[in-house]
This record gives sequence, structure tokens and C-alpha cells, in this order.
Amino acid sequence: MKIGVKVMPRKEILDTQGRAVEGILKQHGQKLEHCTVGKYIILDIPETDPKAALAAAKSMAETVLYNPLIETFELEQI
Amino acid sequence: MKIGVKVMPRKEILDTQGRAVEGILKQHGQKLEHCTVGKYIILDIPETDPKAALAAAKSMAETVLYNPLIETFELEQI
Amino acid sequence: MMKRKCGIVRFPGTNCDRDVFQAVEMVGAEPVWLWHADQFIAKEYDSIFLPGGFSYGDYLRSGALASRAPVMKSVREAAERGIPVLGICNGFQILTEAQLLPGSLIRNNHLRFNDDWVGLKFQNTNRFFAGALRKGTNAKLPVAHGDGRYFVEDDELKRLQDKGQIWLTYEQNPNGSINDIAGVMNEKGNVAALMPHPERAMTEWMGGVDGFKFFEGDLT
Amino acid sequence: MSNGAAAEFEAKLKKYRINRAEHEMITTLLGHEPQGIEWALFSALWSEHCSYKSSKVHLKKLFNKSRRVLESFGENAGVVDLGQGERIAFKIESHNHPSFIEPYQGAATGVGGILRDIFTMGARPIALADYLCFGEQSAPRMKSIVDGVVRGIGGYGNCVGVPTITGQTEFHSSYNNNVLVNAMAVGLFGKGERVFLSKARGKGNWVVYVGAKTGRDGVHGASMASESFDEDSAAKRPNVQIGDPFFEKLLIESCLEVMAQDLVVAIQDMGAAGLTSSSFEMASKGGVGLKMNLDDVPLRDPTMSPEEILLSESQERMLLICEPSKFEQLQAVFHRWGLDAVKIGEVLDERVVELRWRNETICKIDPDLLVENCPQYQRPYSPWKAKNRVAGSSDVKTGVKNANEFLSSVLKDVRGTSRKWIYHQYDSRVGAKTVRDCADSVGIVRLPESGRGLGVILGCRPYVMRWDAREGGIDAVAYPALELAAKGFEPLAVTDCLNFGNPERENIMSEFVASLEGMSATCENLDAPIISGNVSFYNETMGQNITSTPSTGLIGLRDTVSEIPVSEFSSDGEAIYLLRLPMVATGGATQELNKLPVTGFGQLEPSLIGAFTRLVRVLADYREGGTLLSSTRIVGKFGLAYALARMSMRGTGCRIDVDKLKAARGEVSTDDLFREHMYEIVVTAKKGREQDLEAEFRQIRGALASADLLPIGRTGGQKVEIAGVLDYALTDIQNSYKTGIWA
Ligand SMILES: Nc1ncnc2c1ncn2[C@@H]1O[C@H](COP(=O)(O)OP(=O)(O)O)[C@@H](O)[C@H]1O
Ligand SMILES: [Mg+2]
Repeated sequence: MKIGVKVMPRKEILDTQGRAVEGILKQHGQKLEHCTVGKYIILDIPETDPKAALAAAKSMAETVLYNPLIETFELEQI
Repeated sequence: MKIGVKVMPRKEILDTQGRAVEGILKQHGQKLEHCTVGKYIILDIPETDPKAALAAAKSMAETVLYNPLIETFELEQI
Repeated sequence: MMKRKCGIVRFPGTNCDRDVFQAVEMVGAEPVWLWHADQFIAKEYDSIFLPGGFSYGDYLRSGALASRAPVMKSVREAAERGIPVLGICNGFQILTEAQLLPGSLIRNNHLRFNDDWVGLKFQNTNRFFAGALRKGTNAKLPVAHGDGRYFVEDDELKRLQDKGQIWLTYEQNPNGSINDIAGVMNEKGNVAALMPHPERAMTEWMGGVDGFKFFEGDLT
Repeated sequence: MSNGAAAEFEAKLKKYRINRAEHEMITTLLGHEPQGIEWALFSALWSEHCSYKSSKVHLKKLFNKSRRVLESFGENAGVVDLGQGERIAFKIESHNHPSFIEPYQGAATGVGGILRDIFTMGARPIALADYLCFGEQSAPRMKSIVDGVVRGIGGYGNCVGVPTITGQTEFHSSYNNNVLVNAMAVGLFGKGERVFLSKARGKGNWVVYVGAKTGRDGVHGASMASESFDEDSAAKRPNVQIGDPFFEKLLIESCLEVMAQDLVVAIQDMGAAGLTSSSFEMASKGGVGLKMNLDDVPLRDPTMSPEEILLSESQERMLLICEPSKFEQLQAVFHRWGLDAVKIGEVLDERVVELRWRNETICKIDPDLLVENCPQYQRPYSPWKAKNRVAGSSDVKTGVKNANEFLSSVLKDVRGTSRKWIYHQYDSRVGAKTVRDCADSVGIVRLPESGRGLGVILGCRPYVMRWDAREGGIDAVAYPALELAAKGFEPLAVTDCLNFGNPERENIMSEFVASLEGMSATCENLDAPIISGNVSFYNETMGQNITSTPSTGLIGLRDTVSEIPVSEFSSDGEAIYLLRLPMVATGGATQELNKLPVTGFGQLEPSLIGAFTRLVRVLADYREGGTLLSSTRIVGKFGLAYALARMSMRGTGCRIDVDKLKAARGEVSTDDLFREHMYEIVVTAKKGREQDLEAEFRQIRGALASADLLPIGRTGGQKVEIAGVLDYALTDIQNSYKTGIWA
């Protein structure tokens, strides 16, 4: 079963990448208020039960996929 | 309106980070078949019509957010 | 004799611009700054350099944000007119992102920045840059990059081989580049690029002199 | 006071980390109880980090003048004059606590901060160096801390385009819960380029804010850096400061451009305690006042309170003073680089800083009260006494049984192995000035206008500090000075980063004072003043203090970059000498590796060190007919055997003559091969120049009777060989040394 992990910079923390990309997109005349850049990780987990898969994904996210000081994460079944 | 842009490596060989993360997770004893690491970009677009917002996001993705030689992208309304 | 006029493109975050400026002066040519937000008249230049660095912080993908800047219109025009264009390190990444050169440069296979001296081999002669260093010659230059792993699809790789567009290869692959590729050129050869830094090997005190020839211009 | 009011008062003292005596002083100075924002201002500016209240009385005594010094303590960085129009700004600074919490960002913002101290003065940064102390491999999180710190330093320095040309890395259990990350930056003023200071001037001039927007990053960071770590530090941590080297690069280029166009009256970066310390210091130093409107400060989050705005430690921001008529031109430069520049206030004649927020004056206060009137503490300490001494050098037992085996284990141990894993992640050649990089014992850049060489080197060997703080302090200057001299560089000036534990503990304060005395005396004898630096106290976690670690950064000058001696043997058949000035014999690093207490014999003598350094420099300098010495290396940790192994790393070995070595050192034994004799230098003479070298030595030795130059063997072969004691193949040396760091 595949679980998607969305890892985004915490709101109060400076998103250096988002700031640069936003600047460029605006320069290109794109209509944009704000842009945030994070990571997307697809985990293929040998589980058929969504609950078990999500639990495994959560544990992986917490071990290595995200840094709680500067990021938040969300899981989704895909 | 917020649009999410998921940018993923087009093939295994392009996903160096995925290989590394997979290795670390397995070292930590996690049950995992495969892992892919990509990017997630949230665009906050001053549009209320989902169609218009998605069209704007598509244009931004194609201008700069992804490189077709090595990546694919998907949009979603969030 | 008129000095060769060499345009040096600066993006926000370019950091080898002054080094390339110094190199161009060292070979007796005339360096001229070109600003990312402006276009320039291509035919006024004898060659164009895209120096290394971290244009736009290397955010998103190395070279991606810079490759969309206004100045790249003029660089493209220069390339089409046959004016020699050389990309070094980040300049290489920008040229591939702009699709002026084939392939892509992705994260080093070991996922770390790597600073070292590397041995190189000229696989083909490029008459526009380092023309004196013929096919088969060896050279030693510094590398310093995190995203230097060259990648192209197999069919494209074959085309590059057939058309003699593979310029330089590493003797010991430092980053996982396909076929050890360190530098490539377009079909005509006037657009060329490499990951190593010739501007850091201009005189003995820098630790090597093999970079000098890259700035001397068309010697044929 | 009612119970409730008393509790509230206590809570305030605690929150703002102000003690009762200080509170009383503040009340007297202000003429009233501190109110509102005043609490936060005193908390920040009277913190140890900003005020140096425990160290100032001792720092004042440091040797800090020479004919070359243009600026020293008090400015953002020290500046020395090299003559020929060239001047150098340099400084070292710590970022220990933030790097322990978030290694990547902590180390990265450390580099960013020290760079701003340099280009704030108008100097273009040309080199970086990093001094790192980590814990043991088994300590919790240590592997990822090492990895994160190294990545962070590289990530910032590489991107901003300043080469890292030297560094030092130490490992010891005392850093298990408190790593040290010290970064040094060096900047160059070319001919005709002005030195900019932070003194605000000129009534009616504008206060201009440039760079990144202000967010909630690191609010209260300065006062947090001024207390010991405990387990709930993680819970009360401020928001992690995020560095953006790309933004910093834009800031460097735009600041240097407005300076070159003469659009700036005064300038200061926003470092610890952010806008508060920069504005109050600029006003206090300039003897003027400032009126600032906090509503005009560009914010990342519009809901921020005035206190948060004042204390935010968001990175990549500068405060500058400019004449109103020049503002438009100044703003245009910043805009061209994609940065904001906004007016947030004006300079006043009257010596007050007035802060406005939502049309109200929230504070009006004499800046000197905050900057100049902070209490200075004379913390208790006891005078230095020699410790851990034995009766003679042969009583220094190293615990080594088998020389070959020990050498092999040292080369593989994290304390003796290659640092290539670290420095290969740093760009060492951007700027195209690098002559020698981290692979060599001294970093060297070539000054482009004069063609002279500038040497950069770090010092302080913690195991010497653990043995004896005075000797450790002397060595923190002497060892790097000799490293410079051995490449023909004259040491010019010193910066220091005093990493210590809790100064309220007498043993820590005693080590502080003893090491400072040692450093200062050595500097004086070298005529190399200490002109900038930083004190990092409270490196104490859960009651454990770090090794007292006064790290240093030295710069040196050589007239040319031609024929600088290398650090390895490079050709067969050259004569090897020991150039020595024996004062101390210690087991140092070897004893620690063998889990023995560190002992030593003798005492370091700063006046002899000064003379010896000059002698070494002359021998290693360029001269008509070519440099006499082909290679040089100081015998340091793990003694002569290790030094010879390191010198053989490029594939040329050596054969040491046991009789000659015995004549030189008085003893040849397994023990002695791994002892350190302070100080000894292994040198090789260029072929055919042996006679010249010996003659020159005799001629310039002068009164330095205890110095010697003694032949001990020849280069060549594929082994390091000391008949009967050590016999080690180069391939084994290379393979063991390659093992590298464990991260
Ligand atoms: N943190 C670091 N950053 C950059 N270079 C470093 C660092 N630590 C060590 N080095 C480099 O590695 C080399 C070897 O270090 P070390 O084993 O301490 O030997 P040495 O006695 O030559 O200083 C040094 O020349 C130094 O420049
Ligand atoms: Mg060293």
C-alpha cells in the first residue's frame, strides 16, 4: 500500500526556497500570492490494512523523514 | 485558492534521495518496499474559480517548477 | 589588435563571476559584465561565459530559476549565431535547464557536496574553447559541486557519442555521472560546458595551469 | 508587595533572566521601576552574551595593540593594516547552543553571522575557517550532529561563495552534550576602500533597515545563550533561525556597492538581540540618539509584538545610517539586487533612543544605560599553579607497547584520522585566490593587488587545556603561530573565541583567567595582538562543563606565495632535521587515547616562543636563490612517529637514524616516539642547501641557546623506518589514515 508524506516548512519558520521561487514566478508575471516549497515522499509499505500502513508511515516520518523543529508533516493514502 | 504541485522524479535512477532515504529507513528496521522522494509546492493563487486556479498553476509548473527531462508533475486543489 | 570581448553573465547568487573576470583578464581579453535582468546585443561579443555559483540559491533545481531570466534570451541568440558560449559548473546547469545543451545535472550520487582536484580526459576537441587541448589530452582541474551528476537517456547518449558532443570525462567519477561525463557541447561546438572550474587553475600558485587554455579563445 | 505581586515580580526576573541586584541597578539608573519593553531591552543587552559582564575585566588586560592595528575590540571585527593599501578584517565567533539544537541551521547561521561582521565593515570576505569540537561516537545524536554541522557550514559558505581554507576538528567526551562550532571569517579591503564603523552620526540622518523581513526567529536567543543547558531547554527553545546564504550573497554585493558609492554613514548587522542591540549600540557608540518607528519594520508576520520585533534574530538583516539626500540612490542599489531598504527612523542629537509603535512612544531611554552601564563582575577565581607534572621527561609514560600497532590505531582513530570527509564538503577555491587549502596545515590565499600571501590558521588543542590551562592558553597561540612561521609567514594578529563552562564556578573562572594570561603573554612576545573575538560562557549541560576551549584564529603575512614549503615529503634523498626548542614534554593526546591521565614535564616560556617563531619564519621564508626548506610540519598530537607518518602520506617515506635521533632528543624509545616535545618541527632541506640551512640557523639563532637544528635522517623509500623501534609501510599508513570520520 502506498502512503504519501507531505513535509512542509513550519508556518512561522522562514521558507527560503519558497521565497526565491515566489520572487521568480512573480517576475514572470504570474498571478501568485504566496508559494511554499516542501517535500513529497511516497512510501510503498507491505501492508494491506490502511490503518497499519498509516501507522508504519507515521513512525517512518518521525524517525527520519521530517525535522520537527522546522517542518510539519501530513500523511495520505494514495 | 491553494493548489498543490507534486513534482516527482521520472524514474528510479533519477531518485538518488529516495535510494538514500530507503536505505536509512531499512537500517532503522522499518518495513518498506520502496520509497520515492519528490517535491511539494503549494501555490496560493488569487482566484476563486478552481479551473482558473488550476490553469494558472499548470502554467507556473510548466514555466519553471518542473523539468520534463527528469520529472513529472501533478496538480491538486487543496 | 582588438581585444576579444568576453561577456560574463551575472545572476543573483552567481559567485564565480569575479574569478572568471580575472581569468579573462589573465589571458589578455576584455571582460564585460552582463546583468541577468537585461538583454544584450549578442553580435557585439566574441564569447559569452556563464560562471559558477548558486544562482537563486540553487533553489528548486540548480540552474532552473536562472535559465528563465531575461538575459537568457540574448544568450540563446548568441548561441544560435554561433558565438562561443561556455558554461562552468552552475553555468552548465543553467545551459541544460535552458535546453541549450542536452541532458540534466542532478544530485551527486553520494548526496554530498564534493570539492577536489580531478583528472580529466578530452574525448573530443572543441575548437572554440581549449582548442589547443586535443582529443585524448589529459588535464587536472578543481571541482566543487553538489549537483554535478550528468544524466541523459540512452538514445540521447548514443547521439552525443555519435556526433562527438562528449567533450570531457572524469578519470575517476566523483559524482555518478553517466559515462563519467564532465563536459559536453552542442553539435556545432560553440555552446559547451563543464562541471570543473578552469578559472581556478590558471597559474602555478593556484595548484595547476590547465584552466588557462579554456579562456584563450578560438585558436584555429 | 502583595503575594500575587511578589510572585509576578519573581516570574519577571526569571523570564528576563535579570537578578535582584541587577534589577536594583536598573531601577536606580532609570529613576523608576523598569516598565513594559524596558524589561526586554535590559534582558537582552545586559545578557552575558551581549554585555561580557563576567569577562570584561579580564579582556581589558589582553595585549591588543601593535603598529598594524586599525580597529580592535568594540567594532564588529578587528582590522589590521598590511601596508601597500591592503587591510584585513577578521573575527571568530561561536554558535554552540544553536548548533546543538539544530545542527544544520545552527552551523549555517553561525557562518552567516560571522560573515556579516566582516562585510559590515566594508571588507569583502575572502576566507572562512571552522573550529569544531564534537563528542564521542556513542553519545546520543552525535553522528547526526557531526553530519548536520558539516553540511551546514558547507551549505552556507559554498553558496555565499567564500572559500573555507582551513579548520580544526576535535573529539572528546566533554563535548557529548555541548558541541562547539566556532567560525572565523577574513575580509579584505583593497586600495582606497574605506573602513566603515557602526557609530551613528548626523542629526536628521535616516535609519535604514535592509535585507530580510523580520520574523519570530530566535526571540530571546541572546539571553538563552547566556545560561546553562538543562533538559527542558528543548521545550523553551526559540524558533530556530533559518539561514539563507543566497540572501546573504545579495546582501554582501549590495552593501559593498552602496559603500563603494559612498552612500553610507554608519552600518551594523543585526546579530544577537537583533534590532535592539544594533540600534542601541549604534546610538551609544556615536554619542547620539535615534528615533525609530517599529511600525515601519518589514515583518514576515504582521501580528508580531514590539518586543518580538525588537528581539527577533531573523538572519540576513542590516541597519544603516544614511543622509536623506542619498536615500533614493541607496535604495535603488538594494532594489537592483532584489532587496528591501526602508526608512525606519532618524538620528537625534539628544542621547536617547525613542521607540514608537502604533502612534505611541513605548520607550525613551538613554542608550548608554543599556550599552555602557551594565555591571562588570569580578567572578571569584584562584591564581594559576602548575599541575599534573612529573619529575623528568622520561617519566612521562605514554602507555604505548608496540609502536607499529599504536601508530596504526591512531591513524584510524577519529582523533588522528583524515579530516577529508569534512573538508571535501567545503568549497576551498571559490574566489580564485586559494594557494593552500584544508588539505594543508595552513590555509593560504593570495592577495590580488600585491601578490603577497595571507596565511590563516586556527589554534587551541583541548588536550593541552585539560592538562594545564595556562599551558593550553600559551599553546593556543604558540602552536598556530609556529605553523604559520614554518611556512614562512609572520603572525600578525589573533582573534579568539573563549568557549568555557559556567563562570560562576570558581574552577572554570580560574581556567579562564590562567589561559587568558598565557595567551596574552604569548601574543605580546609575538607582537601579534588579539584584536577581536567572542566569549561563550555557560557551555554547561546538566552540570557537566566542556573542556575550557579558548580557540584562536591567526593571520600571517608572507611577501610572496612562491616556494612555500609543503607539508609532506616530496622527493627522495632530502635531509630531515628536527628544528626544536624543547620546553615541555607531555603524553598529551597519546595518554588520552590510552586512557591515562595526561602528565608533563617542564613549562612553556612565552618569551622563548616569540624568538623561536621569528627564527623559524626566517628559515622558511622565500629568499634569493630559493627557499631553504622544502617541507615542514610541527610535531603535535601523538608525537614524532605520527608526524613522520603524516609527512609520508604522499608516497615518499623516510629513514630515521637512531643514533642521530638519540643525539637530538636524548632518548629513543617507543614511549618517546609518541610523546610531544613542545616545540619541535620536522623540516627537510632542499637538495644541495643543507650547508646553507645549517649556516643560516647558526647565524640567526642569536641568544636562543636552547634552540637546535639537528639532522635525524633522510627521505625516501616506501616506509617510515626508525631502526628497531618503528617500521611501517606507506600503503598501510595511507589506508589507515583514509578510514576517516564515522559520521
Ligand atoms: N573542521 C574543519 N574544516 C576544514 N578543514 C579541517 C577541519 N578540521 C580539520 N581540517 C583540515 O584537516 C587537516 C588535518 O587536520 P589535523 O588532523 O588536525 O592535522 P593538522 O595537524 O595538520 O592540523 C588540517 O590541515 C585542517 O586544515
Ligand atoms: Mg591543524
